[in-house]
Amino acid sequence: MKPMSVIVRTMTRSLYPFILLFGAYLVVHGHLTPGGGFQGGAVAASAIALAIAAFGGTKAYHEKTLALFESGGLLFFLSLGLIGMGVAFMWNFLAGSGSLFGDPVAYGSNPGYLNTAGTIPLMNIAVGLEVVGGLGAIMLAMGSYAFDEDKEVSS
Amino acid sequence: MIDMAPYITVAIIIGIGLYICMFKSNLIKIVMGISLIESGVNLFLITLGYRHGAYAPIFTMFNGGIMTLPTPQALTLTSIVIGVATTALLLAFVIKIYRHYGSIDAKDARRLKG
Amino acid sequence: MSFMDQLPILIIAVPLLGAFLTPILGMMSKKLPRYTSTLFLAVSALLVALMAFEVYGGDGTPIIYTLGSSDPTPFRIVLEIDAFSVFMAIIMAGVSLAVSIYSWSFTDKYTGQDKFYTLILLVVVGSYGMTLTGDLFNLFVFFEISSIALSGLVAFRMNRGESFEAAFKYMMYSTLSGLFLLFAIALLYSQYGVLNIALLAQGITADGFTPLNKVVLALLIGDFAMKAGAVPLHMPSPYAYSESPGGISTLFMAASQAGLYGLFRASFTLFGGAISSMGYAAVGWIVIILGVLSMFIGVTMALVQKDVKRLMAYHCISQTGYILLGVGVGIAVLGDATAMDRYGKAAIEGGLFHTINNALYKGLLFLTAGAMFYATGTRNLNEMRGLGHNMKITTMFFLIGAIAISGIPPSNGFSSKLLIYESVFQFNPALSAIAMFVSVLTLASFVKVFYSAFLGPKMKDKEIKEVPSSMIFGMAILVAAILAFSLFPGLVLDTLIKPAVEALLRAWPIPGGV
Amino acid sequence: MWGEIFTGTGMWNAVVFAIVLVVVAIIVRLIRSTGIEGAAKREHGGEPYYFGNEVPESAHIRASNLYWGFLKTMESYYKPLVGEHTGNVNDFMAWAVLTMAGILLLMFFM
Repeated sequence: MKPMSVIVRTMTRSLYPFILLFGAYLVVHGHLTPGGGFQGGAVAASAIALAIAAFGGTKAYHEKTLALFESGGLLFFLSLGLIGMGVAFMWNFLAGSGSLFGDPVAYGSNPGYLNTAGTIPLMNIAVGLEVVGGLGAIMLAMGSYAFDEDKEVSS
Repeated sequence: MIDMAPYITVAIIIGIGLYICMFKSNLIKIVMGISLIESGVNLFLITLGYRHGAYAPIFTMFNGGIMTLPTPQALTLTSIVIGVATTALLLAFVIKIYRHYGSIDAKDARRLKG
Repeated sequence: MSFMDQLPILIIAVPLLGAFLTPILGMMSKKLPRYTSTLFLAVSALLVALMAFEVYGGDGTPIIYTLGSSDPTPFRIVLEIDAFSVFMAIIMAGVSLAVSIYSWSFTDKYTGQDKFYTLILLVVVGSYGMTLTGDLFNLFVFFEISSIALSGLVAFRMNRGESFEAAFKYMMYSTLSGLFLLFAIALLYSQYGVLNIALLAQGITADGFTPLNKVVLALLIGDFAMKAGAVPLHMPSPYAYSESPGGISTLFMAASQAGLYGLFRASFTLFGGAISSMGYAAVGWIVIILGVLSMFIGVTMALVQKDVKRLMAYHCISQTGYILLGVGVGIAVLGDATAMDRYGKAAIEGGLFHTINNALYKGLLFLTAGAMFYATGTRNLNEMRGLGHNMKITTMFFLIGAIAISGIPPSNGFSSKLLIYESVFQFNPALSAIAMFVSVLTLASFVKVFYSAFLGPKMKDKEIKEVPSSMIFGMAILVAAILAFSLFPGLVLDTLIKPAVEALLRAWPIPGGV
Repeated sequence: MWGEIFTGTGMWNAVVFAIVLVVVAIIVRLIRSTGIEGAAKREHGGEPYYFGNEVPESAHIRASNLYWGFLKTMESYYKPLVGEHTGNVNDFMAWAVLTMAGILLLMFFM
């Protein structure tokens, strides 16, 4: 398929980082506001979809990188669960510890402090990475079908 | 009566989805039918946790009063994630069937029978 | 907390870890994934064995594991494991190990082996999760994991359109059944506000069979029967079985038995209290009707097939019918204590014994069918003959499997079928007669396969060789289990089956004792 | 003990059966050993008898032609049954919904 018009391509170029940024925001603030790993990851993956549609090809992306994102994110998630095994699988060992994301959660209406909730933000980041990888791979596969590229994406 | 509206909507959406799955022969439409059923079930789950005039279940924005149940929303989110996976997989299969058979009609995609 | 306390989650976490490591390892070397994934499966099988010792050695109360906290409450994600859960997990552990070893040489010709083994591990995760969880929603999630991974495996041979067609049909069906399951869970949640099976069972027992609960149970039976492939909900499974590559048919069957797990869990642990207090036989009869239909239509459809794997797939449906018949009789007499003691327990024992036997001999037969395909390059029985001349070991394995599935003494199939015949005879003689007739037809159709594929003059146009040793080894695992089960049915029944039946009939304790 | 199962009305012992099977096999072997040594290894020894001619390829009946009589007799049963497995996704879905409805009906009216 041919690339889309110059207007679309220019807009895509300028919007692309902001979509990724918004996705990252949703991921990182998952424990404070609606959002989280999957939603943020899906938003970020939509940037990939936009780029594929606007530039008419999937050559800018490598399937291997995305696959690495996918397995790496899931491994990170699972290892977070396994580290908590001292008490129970998925035990929140960082909450209230005072270290990374370890501040106690304030009660009542507040603007939300990022440095709380223990392993939950870390897990959100892991899931976000996984979803970008997974959905990106789906976009890539579908894109290469749609544009009839000879490269066969097998994920 | 107005309380029943979501449930009626759920019934209608699931009914339409089942109708499409049973009577439309375009494979893409069948996938859309499955997606509709899924949306109906998700809507049902969400409706279960809803209370009139309740807050959204966000801890930092909450100061007294009633909150809607967060559990059904978590369940819905999970089922949406699963739905994305199934829909993507089904559509990929449809594309591949089209590649091999040259048709996305359910009446043609039946080399396996008997 | 000690290592033994963490066992339940490790059984699920180890294959999951393997599934995510496999693609990364696959980037390094093409052959590495097959060995590492087998290693992960072996480790999880070992963990299942340890778990089995713990559960079977205990006093029968389920082991409860809470995720994310050391104090159990029913509102957290809870794993609840009794003898029946472990029983189903043992089946999956044994079968998956045999399948992964068998696939070493079978997948030699294919690309994308890392994905193949990732999907196998995910199917195993789904089955373990379904059997070990104490939470209905988790059951749904693992149900979908196993369905999605399975349909990915069915479509693994990407050069054939038929494999995509079969995968699409199977995926449609499993998605629909998953949505029915979710709807049933939502209906239960709307009434009781919890998802924990033990708490739900308590609420349902107190309420009895309200119309809403009837709808829930109908939906649960329907969608688990879809997963297990009972007639008339079997439609896509023969095609999916026959199109999946090699050993995957075996894995497929073991994963379908997780559907049987769900069905039995729903009708005993979840609704058992309500059924027995109200003496409600309709549930049992629905399961019996599904069972008899599966048995009869499955075997008669198998007789006319000429695709060897599809023939075996129809037999798989037919054998599922036996299991449903046995356990269905048990459900039907759940409210009748004297009948339960006289023949109900024996019927459930027969059903569960048949579940593990079916996994063994049906798994073996699917593997031999894969070997036949590997050697000849076709699944069409019309184009095969005289394989027995060169494939002596496969022929012998096929014979053992065929004898076992037809219920010829002294095979393990005979033991479990005898239990089903005699107990069902006391419930309703006609059902028992149908079961015996189906057994005859099973033998007839396996005689057909044996005659047309293994006997006769050699094939002229092809040089037939015995399959590689890893495939033989995979089959030999199952053969050894079949022989052991054949010789010592009493031992298996006493140590493995009876505690599982007792666990099914007993109500689950609520986590944290609320 | 290990080989025994009790079904409530009867019992079955696999070990005894296996021992009997082995004994019978030994007896069969003994009877067979009274025959002429190496008869099967002679010229045409193990081959089937086909009117003194060479066994043709077509002597092996293909899988589709086995049980022809049975299938011919049961044609009125098989025709609708095989015809119902259309392979059409729409029909599959219809079967699923119909069965679900059937289970619901049985649940309410039985």
